[in-house]
Amino acid sequence: MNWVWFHRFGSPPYFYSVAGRIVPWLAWPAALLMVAGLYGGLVLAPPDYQQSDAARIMYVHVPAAYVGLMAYVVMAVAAAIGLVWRLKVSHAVAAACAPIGASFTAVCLVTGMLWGQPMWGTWWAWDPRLVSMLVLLFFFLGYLGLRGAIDDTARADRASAVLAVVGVVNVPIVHFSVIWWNSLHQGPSLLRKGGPAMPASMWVPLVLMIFGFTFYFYAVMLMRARAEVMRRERGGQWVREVLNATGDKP
Amino acid sequence: MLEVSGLHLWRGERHVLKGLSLHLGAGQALQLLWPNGAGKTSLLRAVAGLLPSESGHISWCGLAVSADPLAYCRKLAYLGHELALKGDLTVLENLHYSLGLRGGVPAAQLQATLQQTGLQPLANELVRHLSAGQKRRVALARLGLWRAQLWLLDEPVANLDAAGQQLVAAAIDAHLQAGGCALIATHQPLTLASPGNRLWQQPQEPA
Amino acid sequence: MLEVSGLHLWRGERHVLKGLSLHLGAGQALQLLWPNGAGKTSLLRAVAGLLPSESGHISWCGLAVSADPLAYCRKLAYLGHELALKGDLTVLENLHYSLGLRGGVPAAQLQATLQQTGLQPLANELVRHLSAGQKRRVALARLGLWRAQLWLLDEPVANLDAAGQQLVAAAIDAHLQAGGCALIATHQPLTLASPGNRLWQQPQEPA
Amino acid sequence: MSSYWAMSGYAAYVWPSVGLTVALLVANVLWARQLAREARAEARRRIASQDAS
Amino acid sequence: MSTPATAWSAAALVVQRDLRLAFRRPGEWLQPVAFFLIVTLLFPLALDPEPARLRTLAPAALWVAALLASVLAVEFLFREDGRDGTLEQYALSGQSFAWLLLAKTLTHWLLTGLPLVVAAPLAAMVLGAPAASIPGVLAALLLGSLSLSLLGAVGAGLTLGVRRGGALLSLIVLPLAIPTLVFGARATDLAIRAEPMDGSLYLLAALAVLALTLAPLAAAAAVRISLE
Amino acid sequence: MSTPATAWSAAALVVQRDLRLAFRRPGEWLQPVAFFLIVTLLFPLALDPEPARLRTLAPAALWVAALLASVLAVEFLFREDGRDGTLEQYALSGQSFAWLLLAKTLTHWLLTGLPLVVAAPLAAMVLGAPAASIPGVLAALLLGSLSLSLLGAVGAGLTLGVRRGGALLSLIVLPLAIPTLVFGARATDLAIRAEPMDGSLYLLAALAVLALTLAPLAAAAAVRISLE
Ligand code: HEM
Ligand SMILES: Nc1ncnc2c1ncn2[C@@H]1O[C@H](COP(=O)(O)OP(=O)(O)OP(=O)(O)O)[C@@H](O)[C@H]1O
Ligand SMILES: Nc1ncnc2c1ncn2[C@@H]1O[C@H](COP(=O)(O)OP(=O)(O)OP(=O)(O)O)[C@@H](O)[C@H]1O
Ligand SMILES: [Mg+2]
Ligand SMILES: [Mg+2]
Repeated sequence: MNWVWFHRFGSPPYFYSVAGRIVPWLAWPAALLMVAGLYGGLVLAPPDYQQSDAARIMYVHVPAAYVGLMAYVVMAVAAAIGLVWRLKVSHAVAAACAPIGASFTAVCLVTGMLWGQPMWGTWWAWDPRLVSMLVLLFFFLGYLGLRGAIDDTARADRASAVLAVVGVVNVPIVHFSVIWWNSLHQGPSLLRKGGPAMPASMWVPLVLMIFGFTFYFYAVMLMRARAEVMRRERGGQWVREVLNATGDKP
Repeated sequence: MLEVSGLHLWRGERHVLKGLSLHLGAGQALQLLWPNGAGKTSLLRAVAGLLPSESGHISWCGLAVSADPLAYCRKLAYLGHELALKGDLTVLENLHYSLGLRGGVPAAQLQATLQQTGLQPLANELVRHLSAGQKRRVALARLGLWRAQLWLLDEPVANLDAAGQQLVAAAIDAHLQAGGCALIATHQPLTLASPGNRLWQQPQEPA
Repeated sequence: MLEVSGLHLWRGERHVLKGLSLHLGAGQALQLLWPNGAGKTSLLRAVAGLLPSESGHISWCGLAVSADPLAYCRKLAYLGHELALKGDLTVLENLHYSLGLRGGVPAAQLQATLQQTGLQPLANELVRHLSAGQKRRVALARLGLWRAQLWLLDEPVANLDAAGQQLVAAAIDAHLQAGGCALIATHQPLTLASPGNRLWQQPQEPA
Repeated sequence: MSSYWAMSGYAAYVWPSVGLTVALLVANVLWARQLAREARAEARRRIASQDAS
Repeated sequence: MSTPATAWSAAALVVQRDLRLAFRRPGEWLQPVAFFLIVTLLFPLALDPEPARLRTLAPAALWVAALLASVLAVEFLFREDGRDGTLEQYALSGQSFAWLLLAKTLTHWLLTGLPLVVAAPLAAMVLGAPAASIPGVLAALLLGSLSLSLLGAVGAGLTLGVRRGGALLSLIVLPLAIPTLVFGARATDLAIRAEPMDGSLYLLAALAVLALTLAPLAAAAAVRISLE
Repeated sequence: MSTPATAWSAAALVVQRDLRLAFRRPGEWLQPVAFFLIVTLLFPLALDPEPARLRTLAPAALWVAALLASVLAVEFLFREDGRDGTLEQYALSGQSFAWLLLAKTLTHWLLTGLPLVVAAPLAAMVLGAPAASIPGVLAALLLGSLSLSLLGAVGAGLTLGVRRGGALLSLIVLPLAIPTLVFGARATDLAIRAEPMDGSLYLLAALAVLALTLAPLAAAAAVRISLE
């Protein structure tokens, strides 16, 4: 196993420049995929035979849910790497994941409620899937709160990293809650034995949206992480070089 | 023992220390008499490691303090504007808790110091019930008992009466004689007996 | 104007002031140089009406202060160890709110005072971001703008540099010239130009 | 067309969902760019003042 | 000599100051609402979430949560101003001390009590209260939270100088708050059952008026003692 | 050189020290029980005290009160020892840090969790639970309060160096505590209805064992960080 790339990527200047080069390669595909997915989902896909046009909420609800969960996993993994190898860049990545993940989780919750009202006749139910997703939001908020409450950056990094790692137990609970408990919420319909339980005109836009959201997440996350890395090293020599190289461009 | 070079310090948008350098050997004291807002407190806190500096180098006995911050912390004593005393604990309790951090002191020594600083009759009084100068004296007693090598004192004679000010000067002299060193921010120059005593009037001039 | 007679004061189990009397006429200042814990702060607080006294009489212009406490309060300004400044408000906001309670001041006068105390460049800074001496200066500016007749100052020059200490002395002189009077607790005697300036070394001796 | 926007009666649920999502997507991008700008501006200020002294 | 400020302008200044400070530090007034919401959220989790059963619990859960949130919040009402000398200056300002503390307490209510009222529809829905009952629930909580803040101010004044005041504060305030709790929960119960609730609301209003007149005097006396 | 203490004797020392300290300051461990009792007493006051109705709410009221009391108590678990350097000494003692913190946490549970269990019969009776259900209620609370103390220790470790840590602590601990709350309340409900509750008790026991093995490790990591 070659660990060189790992240590290289852990050095702030290298991360800053490589991430800067990757961002456009993520951002533009993300934009295209999301436009295509939204058009496919909101216009081309046929109304669901049971839920009619309300099912179109799926095209934002499901990708937001997936990306919210993924953001938590990425955050926890980055935090764990930061804890073990004491990589600043890794902590910056974890810190960058949290606000984005929290907003996707919130989107999933709100769109789920907006979907639940017409389908289940209630905004909210005390269902394992719903509650565990709410708990995921609390973990994000707790992470952000803990990070905000500690002034010393290094200590904030490590303390919030422990919380991120502890909270990861919640992720499988969110995902499998519909299987473990009998739930009001829908079971898996996309990734399941025997293929998706819907016609291609419905699942293809959904898949596009999921990929679009994923690319979007990584793009914005890297943007935030770059800013965070620069903020931490603002007096350093490489920052001076980077700024001189980019000139006065904002 | 303490060596600071090329220290730049920012407070918010204010560039407070611009490439400051200083040197303190064993038995030396440096009194900063800079005007209000010139950055005395900021410098002391940076040296104590409480404020991160943008750039510059701080070393102790030739070793960069960032190499082993814990070991360095054990060598220094910082006395700031805030005295870090709990109003709801008695004088003795306050001393006990803050000395415990550094390994504690024998009871006899504690009593001697209390005697010296005039705190004997107040030993079991809540700190909340002390006058401003009496609180300062508690902080002073703690300072002496910490047995640190580097003293960072921020206006140590504020609130103290004439006798108290002499007490501070005597304590610093004894500390220097024992081979310690001290960086002191003050607006009233202390008259020290030690030869290693220097005054620094303006941050622009070199020390 | 201020007349205190036979004042007894207890703090907890401690009999701090034992039958103290003093008189302050218009244009007079009395500097208390008592040692730490002798009861300076307690006396000032008792005169301000913040501490109830066991026995004794305090009168203002011949009238017992207990007769109309509110009117008496409007005549006095108390500056204690705690500065009553909010760290999360700017200098101007702090001044605005504390002056407003007493009727406010014209903007021109506010600017002039800021200029004088060297706070002009810091007017919109949060007080949390000021140095200890700069905070003191804000309190000093407020004191001048309150236009009270009786000043009760508790260690007004603590934390101030030499220029700041002169500022305080000048402010007190101007206040005395305008017919005010001042009771000052301090450990560094202020050199005042006014003839009505007296020092009081020990609480046991009469003023 | 208006029948499309009506979403067979579910417009009040579908469009707020889509709107909220799009708004948050845009806001997150703007927020990240703002952070990057601030970080760079601050670093530039510090370096300039350090060079000046 | 400038003319002294009128009582109203002095109160307005106190209110403005505390509002501005609060906006500089949103954590402080978001905390009680967050606590209120979390506690109400715990109830459905602890019961099995059968709507009818939840609904019977709703008044008690709402009011106990509101009471606890307000007791936790009021701990900070005078704490900082006492420590940094502001209360001293208020006492010496030549204005009525009780009046200034009343202004302070009402601002505190605006910042911590009113958000509870605003969050209450959400909490009530979580607990399964029907939408039609929300106005009644809000009215009861509006009056009740006002009384709770005022009573809390007395307790906060009494425990101002006390070591580890939190526990003592709840022991002092909770008994004082029992009438408000009882009538408030009854009013809420009636609202949820869609029965007429005027009587209870009048009682709550009477309690609020009583608190409004007496609590500032008691609080002023209490704060003065701890300033000594 | 003295021989190093065995793990057991070191833990015994920690437990003894904390017990002795607690007996010097009874206020500290009486406070959570008092809070627990007051909160459960508030419920009958807020509801109209019709026994059947009260009884359906008893599990939720008991468990929410226990959870809040334990979160409020755990705030002080490491506070003072962190401040006066004791934790630092523990970290440098050559014993497993997690093991010493486990001893500390279990002592804390003895002092604040166990009293809740002891007070629970009273609280349960006030809430109208039948006498026959008391053993079941106690068993559930015994296991549950143990988990809550252990989870609280993780939160207390994380917020050790934080200024106004209280609100943050509850935000961190409450999500972690939800499974315990859910299963504990369910077990209590079954006990009150005189139905078999073994399943829920086994689940609670499983949660407690899980917490017992993992929480000390997480707490030790968290405390170490705030000592840095
Ligand atoms: C507040 C309410 C809701 C929340 C918090 C919520 C949460 C979630 C989450 C977290 C997922 C992703 C789980 C995973 O695969 O790991 C998900 C997926 C999904 N949700 Fe929801 N949901 C809510 C309401 C609804 C409603 C009302 C419906 C439709 C009636 C719905 C339909 C779906 C569907 C179809 C999926 C995709 C399942 C799959 O293919 O795996 N959700 N939801
Ligand atoms: N709240 C209190 N309870 C009990 N005793 C007190 C209290 N406050 C002050 N004392 C005691 O009263 C005495 C006088 O205190 P005071 O603060 O007036 O002294 P001071 O002259 O201002 O001293 P300093 O120069 O140190 O400020 C002191 O001995 C102090 O210990
Ligand atoms: N937290 C902060 N944020 C922004 N600026 C600050 C902060 N703390 C201090 N400053 C500014 O930094 C400068 C130096 O402050 P510092 O406290 O070091 O001065 P000082 O020399 O100790 O003054 P004094 O004699 O008044 O105590 C001041 O101009 C002050 O306004
Ligand atoms: Mg200073
Ligand atoms: Mg004094």
